[in-house]
Amino acid sequence: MNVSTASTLVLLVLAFPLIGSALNGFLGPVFGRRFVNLAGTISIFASFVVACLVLANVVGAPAGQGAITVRLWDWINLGGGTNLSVGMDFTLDALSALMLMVITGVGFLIHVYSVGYMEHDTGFARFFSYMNFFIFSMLMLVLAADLLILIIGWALVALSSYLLIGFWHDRPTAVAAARKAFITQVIGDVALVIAAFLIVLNTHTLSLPNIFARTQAFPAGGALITGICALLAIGAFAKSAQFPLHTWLPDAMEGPTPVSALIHAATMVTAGVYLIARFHVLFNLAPVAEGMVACVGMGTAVMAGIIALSQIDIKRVIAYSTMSQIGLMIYAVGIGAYSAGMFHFAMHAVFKALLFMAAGNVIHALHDEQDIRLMGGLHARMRWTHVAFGAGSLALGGFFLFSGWFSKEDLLGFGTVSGPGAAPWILYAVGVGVNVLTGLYAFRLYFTVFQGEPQTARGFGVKEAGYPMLIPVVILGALSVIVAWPLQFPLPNTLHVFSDFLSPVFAGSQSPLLHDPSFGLALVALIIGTAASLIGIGLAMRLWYEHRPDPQVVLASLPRVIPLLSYNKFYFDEIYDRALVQPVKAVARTARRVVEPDVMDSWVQGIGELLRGFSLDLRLVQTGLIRDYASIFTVFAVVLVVVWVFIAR
Amino acid sequence: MNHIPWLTLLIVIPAGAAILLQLVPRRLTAVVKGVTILATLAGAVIVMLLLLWMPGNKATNGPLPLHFQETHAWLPALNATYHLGIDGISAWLLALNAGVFLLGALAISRKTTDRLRFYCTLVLLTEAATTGVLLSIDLLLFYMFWEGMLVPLYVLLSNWGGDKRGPATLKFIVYTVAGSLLMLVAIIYLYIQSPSGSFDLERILAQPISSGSAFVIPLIHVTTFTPKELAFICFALAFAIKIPIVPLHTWLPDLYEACPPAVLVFFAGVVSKLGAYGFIRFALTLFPGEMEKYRFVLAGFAVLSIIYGALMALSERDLKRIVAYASISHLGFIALGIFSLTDNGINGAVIQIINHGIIISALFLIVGYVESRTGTRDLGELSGLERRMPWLYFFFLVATLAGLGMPGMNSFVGEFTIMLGAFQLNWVYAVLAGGGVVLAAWYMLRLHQGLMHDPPKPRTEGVHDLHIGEGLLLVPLVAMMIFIGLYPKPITDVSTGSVNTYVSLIQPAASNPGTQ
Amino acid sequence: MLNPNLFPYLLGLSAFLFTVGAMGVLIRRNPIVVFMCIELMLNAGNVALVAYGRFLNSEEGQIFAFMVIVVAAAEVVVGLALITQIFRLGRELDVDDLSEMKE
Amino acid sequence: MTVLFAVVIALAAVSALGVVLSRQTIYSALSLVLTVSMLAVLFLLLNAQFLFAVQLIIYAGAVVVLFVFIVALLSPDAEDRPTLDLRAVIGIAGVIVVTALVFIAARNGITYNTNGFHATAVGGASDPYHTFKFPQDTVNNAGNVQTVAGQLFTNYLLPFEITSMLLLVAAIGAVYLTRRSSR
Repeated sequence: MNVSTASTLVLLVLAFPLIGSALNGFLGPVFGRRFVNLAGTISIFASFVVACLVLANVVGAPAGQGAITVRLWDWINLGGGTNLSVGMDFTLDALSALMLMVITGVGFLIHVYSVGYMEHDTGFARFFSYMNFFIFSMLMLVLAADLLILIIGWALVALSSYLLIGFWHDRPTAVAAARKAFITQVIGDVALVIAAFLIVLNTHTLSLPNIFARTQAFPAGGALITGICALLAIGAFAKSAQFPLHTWLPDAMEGPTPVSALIHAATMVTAGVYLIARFHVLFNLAPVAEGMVACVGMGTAVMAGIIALSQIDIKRVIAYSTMSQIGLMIYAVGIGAYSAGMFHFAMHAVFKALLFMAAGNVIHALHDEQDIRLMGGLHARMRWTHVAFGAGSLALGGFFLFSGWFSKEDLLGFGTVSGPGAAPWILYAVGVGVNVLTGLYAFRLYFTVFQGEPQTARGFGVKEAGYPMLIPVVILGALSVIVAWPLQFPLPNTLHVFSDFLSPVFAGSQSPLLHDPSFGLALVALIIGTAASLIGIGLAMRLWYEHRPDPQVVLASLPRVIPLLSYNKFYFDEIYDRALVQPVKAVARTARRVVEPDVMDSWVQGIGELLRGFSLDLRLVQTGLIRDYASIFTVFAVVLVVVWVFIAR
Repeated sequence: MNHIPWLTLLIVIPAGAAILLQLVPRRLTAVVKGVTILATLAGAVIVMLLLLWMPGNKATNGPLPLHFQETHAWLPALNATYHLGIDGISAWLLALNAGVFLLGALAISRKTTDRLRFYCTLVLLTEAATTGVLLSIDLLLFYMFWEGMLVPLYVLLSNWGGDKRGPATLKFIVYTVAGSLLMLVAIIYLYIQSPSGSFDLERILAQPISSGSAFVIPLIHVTTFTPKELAFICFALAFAIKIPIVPLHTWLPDLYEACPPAVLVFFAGVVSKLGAYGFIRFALTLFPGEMEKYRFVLAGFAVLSIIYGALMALSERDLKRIVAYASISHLGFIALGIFSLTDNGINGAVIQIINHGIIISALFLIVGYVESRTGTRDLGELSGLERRMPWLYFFFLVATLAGLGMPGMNSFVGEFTIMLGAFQLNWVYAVLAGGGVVLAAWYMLRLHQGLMHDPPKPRTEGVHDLHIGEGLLLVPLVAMMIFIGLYPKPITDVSTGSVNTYVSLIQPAASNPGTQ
Repeated sequence: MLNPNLFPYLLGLSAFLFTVGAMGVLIRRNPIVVFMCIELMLNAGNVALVAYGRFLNSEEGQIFAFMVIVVAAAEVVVGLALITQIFRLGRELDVDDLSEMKE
Repeated sequence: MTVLFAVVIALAAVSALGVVLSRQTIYSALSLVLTVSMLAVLFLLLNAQFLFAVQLIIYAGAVVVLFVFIVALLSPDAEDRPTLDLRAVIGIAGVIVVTALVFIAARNGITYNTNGFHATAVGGASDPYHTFKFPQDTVNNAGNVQTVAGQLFTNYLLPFEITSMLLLVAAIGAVYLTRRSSR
């Protein structure tokens, strides 16, 4: 692969979605629905084809030459050194090729699905325009070879997310959710920007290959590199909905379901994982930051799992499960198991997009009903959707030989030994707990929605979704069973196609936390993990399928605080509202009502009043009598003469 | 091309057109507007040509990197010269100036503007004055244009302003005149103290001015300011009022509220930038040591502007006032970039000056369109315009995103480089400015969503979308927002050399803090 | 031969005449008298000019005094014409009465 | 000679007080005649013969006569009693202070430097200025009419001609102001 091929590929893969977006946005309302459907999907498919070419090029490249960086144009040049100098740089390597494949591949299927989903919506042109724009932004993010360009992509995906969450403008809840998501993203952006400052001032570059080549600027484990990595991690947490910046993701379910599938499950929210993996060279120098990332990831995984157990909105349950699974990926990249984290990302993209789209079919069939308590018994009426959803749930729950099982067990296997002291064992134990939780919430959803009897009259009359909505679901359902088989097996020294593919990216630098587990240990961990998943699934079956014991009884037997915390999402929304939003609003209100008139303006007014008073007093002198004027004149003339003659020397 | 006094032409064309307008019969509004547009267009074309020629034009060897200089004796008795010149910074300000006045001329409504000829005359005279401010190298000449600018502006505001124009205009005039009189005192001080005995900036810079001995307060023996520092403070106050920097800003929201939209386009677009320009061109060059000494204080006020403006924008309900306070916040970024005294910061300030001119013009045009259709500027009475006005929605969306510093849009370029400069000054400033960015996202989205989303209210029922003419005014602005965001290099390629010269004025002072 | 010690007395006379004239302007209300006092002040100036010219051995003092006399004459002509006109309008001849300058 | 000076100066001063303090306007005018005549004599004594003539002709002959004429025409019996109010106090204080100051300053000699004139004690030890004193015996015939005329018609021709313009304008102005139809 030479530079000109690479630039052509980069330009093409970026241009197709962008052109699609512009066509749909400006011409869509003119040419109508058929044009939009074609332009929207074909542009992504073209991009997918180019992504395949990229993959072929990367795979086919001779060893050590799989990565190439191209500069499309100089972005800014203030002289180099600490003065900013940035090019529109893009990189093609195994990591970006993988991301390209997932984004365009899953993205294409979701676009096809959207054709059906948006069939009756009048804003179809705008929708496809935004969706295409999202793909463009996401591709820019993963291709960027310069931190500044990465930040641009990083923010553009947040923008598309904002536009799509608030797609239904006349729903106040959607509008508020969009704003919340965007502002949270901006906090992450600012963290990234400050990290960029620290990097450019110390390494004199923002180009990723150059940064990684100049790590001697950072003493390993020092405060500087730890700070940079912590800031990068904050950016990643904001994007990937990790504690404490996670509250926007459930609200983001206000957007149309394809959006949830594409942005808030498969691609954008996993950008944080990508970011940490991309910056692994820096993170490997800062074990403290890595440990923090791992703990936050695992903590979020548990917290989101607990919340998912009690939510009643079908999309929110899946959203929390997404948050939980991304927590696991963040944990994986935190301990330095980058390939494992990326593997889980890829698998998760497949089965989570599937779950969302299948849920979308259900919602569509029930005429926008999202409350799972009013569903049930859909297995007979929506056969294909049911099968696909079941496959996705098994993959999510980590059932033996389903895609999620491979990736999750692979990731937990590394967790047994990576880290200092007892920390890996504690985290591993929590991870096993997360396996149980995953099985529980995944199958609570499955059993409640598809098994049992319909809870409403509408539930009896549902029909299977149309082909555009069904085909992608079925394809992804099949993939979520088989996709992992040829790629990776969660035991050392077995099948390693996936991690071998990524190894050129990660081989250069090894995390001090990461240790490869021995075969025996990995086997034990695999058995424990698999058992935990099965226990979770089994428990869910007893509780929500057989109702032995009835979930209500179990709930009553638990300490009251757990369901309360779970149902109220650990009160994060309320805490942030009271601790951040309301105080800022109060300060702003005070500024307008008190500070502006009484402080800022008062001293100006005060000077004005003073001068006015003075001139009013002075006006008394103006009697209009010439002789008075002459008197004053004389007095001052005499005084001046005296001063002139005697004093001024 | 070197024999043509291009810079003089830039001043003479609008001024001459203003005189020419008096010959046009008042009834021929189309001709009046046409002459105005042609004059501003001619200025814009010349500026574009100058920008294109600049890389090939060798700068002079003087203390300032000036191009296309013109020097003639003006008041020989006072040693004041008619000295014009541009550098990489003022060239872009000129471009902004020309563009924004062209836009302002295009935005004139022939139907709703009474006394159109008088109005156009004043617009052209304002352009002549602001152009003069940007071109003058001589301090006295600069001062003349600086004050002369207020006259047509005052007449414009007091004749075509909104409800509260009286007090608002008075406040503005008193504020700025107070500041500029202080500056005049400082100019006279420099004139007397300079060994060159000249008002010409280049000649003053050629020979250093001693800062004089510091004042000591009797009895308590506290050393206060040297005379030169006092002169610097006078300059700084004059420019800070014009920018404006909190707490000298209170004239701005009232004035913008009272200002007609077509005037706001160039008022907000250019006039407020002249303060920032003054800081770079005069305060930085004449007082490098003082700038260096007070940069932390000044940057503190700039950050205060960013945060305070953002908070006010968050709590206001009037569209114009929201944009006005947003403007204060953005101008705080520009000031922060300048006060960081780094290449990054000042280049960022130059970019941001252009960006802000583009964004604020677009926002005020949009607010004007909304107000003319719904008859209100109260955010509480407006909502759901997206369905009625999809084109306005699109333009407003881009302008909003540009305004909140969206990466990939123009103001991200400026804010990033400014914050990088601020970070070099001290990381605290950059972090606080980052807080301002988060607040910016909040208030811009509040504005945009409040107008566009949610179900329509009575006021917003039945409004129609933009006319083609209105849309065409916004197209170049929006295109610039995106283009600069993707490719800011052309701007900085012109400016960075000049900025480097200015920053290097600081460096010797920084390395020898003891010298005066 | 002129005694140079005279000079202070001449200057003193000039100052005295000038200030007495000024006092007259202040305390008299009749505009005609006020005019006379102004004449007094102008003459005081002439005294100083001539005295200086004499002692500095220069004729320019006289020339300037001559100019002053001419100006004084012109001023009296116009001033008295104005007073006549004011009288014709039926106003009292009182400076304090002529206070239209107040607002 | 000195006695003559003393008498003239004293008469001029007293008659000036008469101008200001007389109750009857006509007495003021008559006092003014005496003052300007005494000044004319003074000019003669100071070797300014031309001015002596001009003073007598213009002032005593024209201006004061005009005053008397107007007084007689407008308010022959108007009484205006000067009162001792704040203004009078200011005036009297001004008379005393300024006269005394100028006299003392002139007695002590006048010094000057580039910043202007300063009064100073003659021969003061710390006199940093170049002390300027009048020449002891510089009296010549500089004041005679020929030299004045020579200057007036050569170096000062333009101002001289302008004064004639001034007079013309004043005359026209007076005629305009006093014409009967101007009511």
